Amino acid sequence: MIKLIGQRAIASLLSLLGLMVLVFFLSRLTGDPAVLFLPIDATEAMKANFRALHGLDAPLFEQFGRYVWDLLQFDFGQSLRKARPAIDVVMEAYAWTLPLALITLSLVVVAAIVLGSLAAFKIGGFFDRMVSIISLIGASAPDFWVAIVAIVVFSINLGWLPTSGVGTPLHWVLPIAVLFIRPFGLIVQVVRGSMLSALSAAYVKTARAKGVKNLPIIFVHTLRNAMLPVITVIGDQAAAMLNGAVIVETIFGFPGIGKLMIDSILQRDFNVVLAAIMVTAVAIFIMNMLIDIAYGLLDPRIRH
Amino acid sequence: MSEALLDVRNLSVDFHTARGTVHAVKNVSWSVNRGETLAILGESGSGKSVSASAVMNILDMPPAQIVGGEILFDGQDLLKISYETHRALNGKKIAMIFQDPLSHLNPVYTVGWQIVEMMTAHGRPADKARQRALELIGRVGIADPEQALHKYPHQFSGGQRQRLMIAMALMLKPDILIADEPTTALDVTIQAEVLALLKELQLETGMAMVLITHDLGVVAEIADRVVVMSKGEIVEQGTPREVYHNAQHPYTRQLIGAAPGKGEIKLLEAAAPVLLETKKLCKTYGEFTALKDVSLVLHRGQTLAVVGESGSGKSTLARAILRLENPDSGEALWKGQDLIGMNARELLGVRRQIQMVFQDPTQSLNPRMSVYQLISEGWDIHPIMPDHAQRRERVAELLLQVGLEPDHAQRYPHQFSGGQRQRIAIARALALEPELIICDEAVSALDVSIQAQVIALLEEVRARLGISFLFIAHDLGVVRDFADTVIVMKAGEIVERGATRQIFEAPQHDYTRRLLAANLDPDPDIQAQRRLAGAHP
Amino acid sequence: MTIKHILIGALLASTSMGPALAQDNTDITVVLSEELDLVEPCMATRSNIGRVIMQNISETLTELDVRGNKGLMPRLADSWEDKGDGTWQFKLHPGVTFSDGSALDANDVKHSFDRVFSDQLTCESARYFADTELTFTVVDDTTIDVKAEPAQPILPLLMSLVTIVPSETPMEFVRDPIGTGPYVMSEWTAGQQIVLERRDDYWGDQPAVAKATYLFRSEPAVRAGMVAAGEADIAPQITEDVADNRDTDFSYPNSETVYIRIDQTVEPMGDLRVRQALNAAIEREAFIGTVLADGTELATAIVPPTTLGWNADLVPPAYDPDHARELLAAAEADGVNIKAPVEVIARTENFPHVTEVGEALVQMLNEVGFNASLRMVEVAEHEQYYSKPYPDGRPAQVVVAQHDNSRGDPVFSAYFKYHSNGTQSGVNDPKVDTLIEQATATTGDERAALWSELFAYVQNDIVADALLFHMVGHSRVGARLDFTPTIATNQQLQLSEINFK
Amino acid sequence: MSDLSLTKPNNPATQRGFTIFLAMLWRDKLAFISALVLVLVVLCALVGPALLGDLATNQNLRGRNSPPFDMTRGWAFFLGGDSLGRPMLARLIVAARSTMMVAAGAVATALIVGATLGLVAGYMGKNISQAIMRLADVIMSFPSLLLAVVVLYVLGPSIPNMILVLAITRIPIYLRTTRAEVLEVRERMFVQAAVVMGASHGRIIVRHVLPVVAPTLVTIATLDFAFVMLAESSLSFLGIGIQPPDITWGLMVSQGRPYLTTAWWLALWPGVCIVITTLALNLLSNWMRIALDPAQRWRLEARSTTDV
Repeated sequence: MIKLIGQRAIASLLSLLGLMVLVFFLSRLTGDPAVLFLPIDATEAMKANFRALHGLDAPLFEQFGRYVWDLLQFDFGQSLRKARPAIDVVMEAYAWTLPLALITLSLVVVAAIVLGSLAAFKIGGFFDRMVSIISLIGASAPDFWVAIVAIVVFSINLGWLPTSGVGTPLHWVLPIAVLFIRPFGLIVQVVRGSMLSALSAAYVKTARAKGVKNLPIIFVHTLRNAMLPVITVIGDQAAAMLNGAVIVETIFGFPGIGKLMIDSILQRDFNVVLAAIMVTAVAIFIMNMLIDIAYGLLDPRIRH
Repeated sequence: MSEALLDVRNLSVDFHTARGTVHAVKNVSWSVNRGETLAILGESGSGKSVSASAVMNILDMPPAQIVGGEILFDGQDLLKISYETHRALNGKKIAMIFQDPLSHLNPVYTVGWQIVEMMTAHGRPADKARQRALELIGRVGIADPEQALHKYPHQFSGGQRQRLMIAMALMLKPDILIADEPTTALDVTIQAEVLALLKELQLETGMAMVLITHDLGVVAEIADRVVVMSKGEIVEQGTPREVYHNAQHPYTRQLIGAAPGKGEIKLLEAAAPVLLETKKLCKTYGEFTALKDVSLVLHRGQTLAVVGESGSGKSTLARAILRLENPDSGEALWKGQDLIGMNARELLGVRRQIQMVFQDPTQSLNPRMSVYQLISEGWDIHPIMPDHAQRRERVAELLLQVGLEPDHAQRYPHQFSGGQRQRIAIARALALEPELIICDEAVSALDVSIQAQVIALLEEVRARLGISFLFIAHDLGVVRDFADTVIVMKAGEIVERGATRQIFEAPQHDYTRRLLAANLDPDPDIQAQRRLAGAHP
Repeated sequence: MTIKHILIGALLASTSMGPALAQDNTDITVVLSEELDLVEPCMATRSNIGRVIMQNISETLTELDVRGNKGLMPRLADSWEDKGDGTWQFKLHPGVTFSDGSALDANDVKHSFDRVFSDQLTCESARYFADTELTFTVVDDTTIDVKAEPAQPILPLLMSLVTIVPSETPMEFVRDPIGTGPYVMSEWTAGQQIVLERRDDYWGDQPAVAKATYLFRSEPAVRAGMVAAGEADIAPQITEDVADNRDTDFSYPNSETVYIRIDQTVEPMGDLRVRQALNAAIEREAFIGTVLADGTELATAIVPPTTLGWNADLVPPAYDPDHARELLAAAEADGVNIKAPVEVIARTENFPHVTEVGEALVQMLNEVGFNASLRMVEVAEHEQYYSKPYPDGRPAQVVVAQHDNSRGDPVFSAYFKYHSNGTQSGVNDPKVDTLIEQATATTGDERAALWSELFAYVQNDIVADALLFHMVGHSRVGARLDFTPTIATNQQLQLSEINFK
Repeated sequence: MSDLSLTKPNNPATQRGFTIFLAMLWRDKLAFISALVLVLVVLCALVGPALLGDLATNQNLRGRNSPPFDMTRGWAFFLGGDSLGRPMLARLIVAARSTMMVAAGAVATALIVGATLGLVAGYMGKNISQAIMRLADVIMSFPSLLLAVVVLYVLGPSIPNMILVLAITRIPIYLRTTRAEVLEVRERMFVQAAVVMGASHGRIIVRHVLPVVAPTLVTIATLDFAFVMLAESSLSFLGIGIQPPDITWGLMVSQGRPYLTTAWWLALWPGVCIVITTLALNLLSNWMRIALDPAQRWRLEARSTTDV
C-alpha cells in the first residue's frame, strides 16, 4: 500500500512538473501584466519599473529558472496584484472552496445514490422516469441562470435566505443548492445504469432466496457492487469541484479558489495562477488516491 | 395418501418475450417428501429450473408469469401468500443453492457475513448466528472456520465455495433444500465429495432435497426419484433405475444414449510423422507452478487428449503452444521449428495452421459480428481467399459442414443455442484449413446430447480432412470416446501418459485411478456397486 | 428532496444570526462591485481602492468639490500660493493627527510623494506627474514648497490625487493603511469584507456613520438585491436593468465618456470625409433609453461637462445617413477604398450592454456603406489595440472605449487621447499638439479658452474621433440613509457625506 | 446458465439497412420524437443562416425586448424580440449552426482524440500507458479558463478556437473511460480468439475492442453535448467565450442574463433549446445503445410482429 502510494506520488510529481512548465510558459503568452496592473495612461517608465520590480523584464527562461529555484524553497512568489505571498492568497481561498466542495459532493453522492438506486429498482416506473427527466433537465440548465433566479426568488422575493456572502451557515444554502444540480443530474444517471446491471446479478437471486428484504437487497447487497463506475464519475466531478466553482463563487461572492483563479488569470497574476493550479492539482492527486483506496475498500477483489 | 411436504401441481409458467410468449413450463406436477431426494433431469431450455424458481418466488415477473397451478408447502399455496410471508419462508423453511457459487455469492462481502445474514435476515441475533455459522462451516469440511468467516468468496476454490453455500442454506435447518445444478461447475473428484456431503447432511437433518441436474451420473448417484423434463413438460418419471433401464419416452432414451464413455475405445493407429512436440515447457506465476517440464508429442492426424482438474495447467499448456503466453523455458516445436522463438512474421504463418476452439462459445465469439463476419475474418488476415463471392460460397459450405444452415450467415451469435455457437466456432477454425485444432474444454459447457453431436462432428472432420487435435478436457467420458492418446496432468506436471485404452483400462498412477473412480456412471446399478466398493475398500 | 429539506432545517436551527440586518443605526454596509487587491494609500486613484480609502482613511492636501460649484477646496492644506518659477507653497492644517497618533507635518507630505515616485513601489498616482520633476522643500512643520519643472499650473488640483501617509510608512505596499481621515480600517478579511470604524480623534467634524462594512459582489442584480433585502445600505454601480425602484435608485452622470477612437493611419480612416461619414452614420439618440440608460447624454467632448474648458457651443454630430453615403461616395470617387474592412473593437464588460452597443454600431456603419465587423475582446487584448504601439499590418480598426475624467481638468485626457505622442491617440496634427501644450502651461480663463478651442477643433475640423455618450451611473441607497451619489461616486465614496434620515 | 435460450430462428433479415433502422426507430416513440427534434435542429443549422440570416441580424432599437406570443409583428417575433429588437425565433434558428458546430466539433474532437489515446493506453505496454495517463492528469488539472484565455489571446476568439479549447478540456473523460474499458475488453475471450487467428493489433482494436467500447463513449458524448454547450455559455458569461457577431444558444443565454427580471424570454428560450436538444440526444443515445447491439436489437425489431 505504502509502496503504491509512493509510486503514485512520484508519477503525480511528474505530472505536476509538466503542469507547472506548461502553465508557466503558456500564461506568459497572454500579455504583459504591467499593462493591466497600471492605469491605461501610465508612462513607459512606470511600466518598466513595474516589470523590473517583479522580475518580468528578464528573459523568459531566466524567469523560469528563478521561479523553480524559489519553488524548491517552497516560495511561490508574490502576488502581483495583492502584494502578498501567492501561496497565502491561494490557501485562504482554498479554505473556502474545500468545505464547499466536500459538503456539496457529500450531498450529491448521498442523494444521487439513494434516488438512482430506487429508480433502478423499479425501472421504467413513474419514479424512475421522474428522476431521469428531472436529472437531465438539471444537468442541462445553465448554472448562472439558476443562481440568479434562485437569489431573486428565495432571497429577494421570499426573503428566506441571504442573497450572498459567507457569514452564517444559511449563506451556504444557495451556493450548495446551485452547485448540487449538475453533478447530481450526472451521477444519478450513472448510479441508475450501474444499479440496473448489478440488480440482475446472480447474488441478488441468492439474497432473495435467503429471504432478505428489498431495502437491504438494494442498499447492502447490490449498491456496493454497483459503486465502482459511480466512484469513477464521482472522482471526475470532485476534480471539477476542487478546481473551484467559478460562476457560483462569482455570483454569490463566495471567496473561493474559482473566483480567485479567474480573477488572477484575467489580471495575469501569474504567481497566483501557478500556485492555485499547483494546490488544486495536489488536491486532485490526493482525491484520486482516495478514490483508488475507495475501490479497494469497496471491492476486496481489487484489494487482494 | 399422505400429503407431500412440497407439492407442485399443474404448474404452468409463461415467459413474455418480445418475440411472443414462450411456454416455459406446461402443466408440471411433482412433489417431494421429508428425507427424500427428487431429481429433476433435463437439458438447457427444458424448463427444469423454472418450477424451482417459482417455489422460491425468485422468478423475474415480468417477463415470467405463472399462468396456472398451485405450489403447496405444508398444505399452504405459496402462490397465494403475500410477498412478505413468502420472503419469511425463504431460507427458513425452503433453502436453495445454485450452480455457480462464485457468481451467486456476493463478491464484496465476507462469506461469514453472508452466512450469518441468513439468520439475521430472519430476525435471529447475530452472535447466535455466528456460532451456528462456525459450526456449519466446520461441518461442511472447511478447515479453520474462524478464519474462513473473514475471507471473501474469491479466496476459496470452487468446491469450497459450494460447501459454503451449503452451509449457508442449512443455517436455519430448512425443511427443503433445492439444489440447482450444484456440481456442474466442479471437477469430478470435488463433485463426488459435494454429493456425498449433501447426502450425509440430508440423513442428519431429514430434509427433503430437490436436485436439478442435466447429468445422468448425478441422478444415478443421489436421487430417490427422478422426473425427466423436456421442452417444459415432464416426459418421464420414476426411480433412477426404472428410468435408466426402462425408459419409455424417446427423449429419455436419446439422453441415455448420448451419455459419453460407453462406446468402443479406439485403437491407436500406426505412427504418423510428428506434427507438434513440446520439450520441458515450464511456466510459473509467482509462487504458483502452472507448467513443469511438460513434454509431449502429437502425430499428424491423431488426437492427443490432456486431462486433469482445474488448476492442473492444461489450459496454460494450450496458451503456451499458441504463444498467448510465453513459457519461462522449454521448446514447442511445430514441424521441427521452435514456436517460442518465432518473431511476429513467422508466427503469422503458423497461426493459420493452428486453430483453437475455446470452452465458452458465448465469450469466444464477438457478439457484435455476424456469423459471416466471424467465419470470414480469418481470410481478411490470411490471404487465402480474396474473392468475396467465393467467400460467401465457402461460408455456406462450412456452415453446412458443421450442421448449420447457409442462411445462418447473416445472424448474430446470441441468436443461436450453445451447441450451435460451438459449431460456429468450429467452422471459424476450419475456415483457415488448419492442420491442428486445439480444443480447450470445447464440449464441457454443452448438454450431453449436443456434446455427442459436436464430438461426432470433430470426429468426422478429423477423418475427412486429416486434422490433428489437441483435446483438453476434464470429462473422462468424452476423452475415452475421442482420443488416441491421453496425457494426465496434475499440478502442472504430466503424471501419466499412454494410449487411451491403456489409461482407461490399466491406469498406473493413483491420481488417474482417482479421477476414473470419481467419474459418475449414468447407470444407477454401476454407481451403487461403486458406492459399495467405496464404503468397503 | 427530503434530504435537502432536512439540511435546510438543520441550518436554520443551527444558526443564531440572521442576515446582517440587525445593525446599530449608525452602522452601514456598502456593497461594491470589485474587491480590493490592495488597501494602499498611494493606489487610491484606482477606483476600487479609492472608493474605500479616499478621504475616509487617507486624505489629500486639496479636494475637488463635486456637489456644489466651489471648485478646488482645502483639505489637509489650508491654503496654497503660487510663488512663481513653478513653485507652490502649501500651508498645512495644524493639529492634524494620523490614526497611529502621530501628528501630520510637512515631512509626511514629502515622504508621501517620495513613495509615489519611488522605484520600490508601483504607485499609480505617479502618472499625473509624468514629465514633471517635483522638488519638495520643507519650510516648517506646516509649510512646504513644491517646485515643479516644467511649471505645473494645476499643481494644487493634482494634489487632490495624492494621499498623505506618515513618514514612517515603508517603501512597500502596506496592508494596514494609516491616514489622517475620519475612519480607520479595523478589519480586512480578504475575499469577504473590509470594515472601517470612526476615529474619535479626527481633526475635522465627526461624520454620522460610525462603522462601515464593505462587501464585494460582482453581479449587479445581487448588489441591488442586497439593498432591497436589507443586507446592505448602499450599492453603487448597479445597472439600469436592475435599478427598478424609484425610491431607492439614483442615476447620475458618472464622469465616464464613451467614444470611438479612430486610428487615422490606416485606410480608409485617413480621409476626413470617411470620418465625417462615420459620425453621421451613428444614430446616437437611438441608444438612449434603449440599451443605454435614460439620462445618458450625447457627448461633445472626451470629458464630462463639469470639466474646465467645456465648450457649450458644440453640438453632437447629426444622424444623417444620406449625407454619410454622399461623403463616402465622394471619398470613393477620390480613390479612397471605402470598402476596406473596418473592425469595431470593443471590450467585454466595459460598461453595461457594451456588446449590444457594438452590434448596433456595426449595423449603423454598414447601413451607410462601411464594411464593418464587430470584435469583442477581453481587457488585456483591448489594451493592445487601444494603446500604442499599434500592431503592424492591421486593418482599419476603430476602438470603442470608455474614458473617465472626474478630475475637473482635461489635461490628461487631451494629452493621451489627442496629442501625437499620446498613448491612445489616433491623431497626428501639429495644431492639436500646440493647443494642448499651450493649455497645459497656463491657468485660469486662458486655459479654459484653449481647451474649448481644442475640443471644437478636434470635433469639427479634423473629426478626430466619434464621440458618443456621457454615461449615467446607477446606485441604490437604502431608505434609511440620506445620501445622494454624485459624479465622483465612481472614484470615491466619502462616508462623511452620508447621513441618516 | 439460462434455462431459456431462445433458439427459435427469427425472420431472415431481408429488409436492408435504412428501412430497418427507421422501423426500429418507429418502435420507440420517444426516440422517434427525439430524432425528429434533432433532424429539425440540424436542418435549422444547415439552412437557417442562409434563409433567416438577415432577419436575425436586423436590429430595431425602438422595438427591443418585445414580449413573446405576440403575432402582430410576424411569426419571427412569436418568441419575442431581443435587446436589440431582433426576432428571438429567427435568432434561435440561426444560432443553431454555430451551437451545433461548437458542440459537435468539440465533442467529436475530444471523442476521437481521447478514444484513440485511450485505446493506445489500454492496449499498449505499461510505459506508453503511464505516459498517456500522466498527460491526462496534466490536462485534467489544467484549468479550462486559463486555456481559454491563452487560446483566445494567442489565436483570437473564433468558433474553431472555441472548439479547440472545449475539446482539449474534455479529452481526459474519453481517454480514461476508453482505457478502463479496453483493459477489461482485451482480456475477453473473443479478443484471444482473434489473436490466435493472427489478427494484428490494429485489427483487434478496430474490429473487436472499439465496437464494445463505442456504446459507452456515445453515451458519454451525448451527455457531453449539453456540458459543452453550457461550458461555452459560461465562458461567454466570464467574457472569454464566443463573442458577437457570432451567435450561439449559450451566448444568447449569457447575454440574456441582465434581463432575467425584466425580459425573461431572452435567456429562457435559448436555455430551453439547450435542454430539449440534450434530452433528445440522450433519449436517442439510449435507443442507439440498443439498436447497435445485435444482442439487444430484437427489443426494437420484434415488436413489429407481435406488438400486443
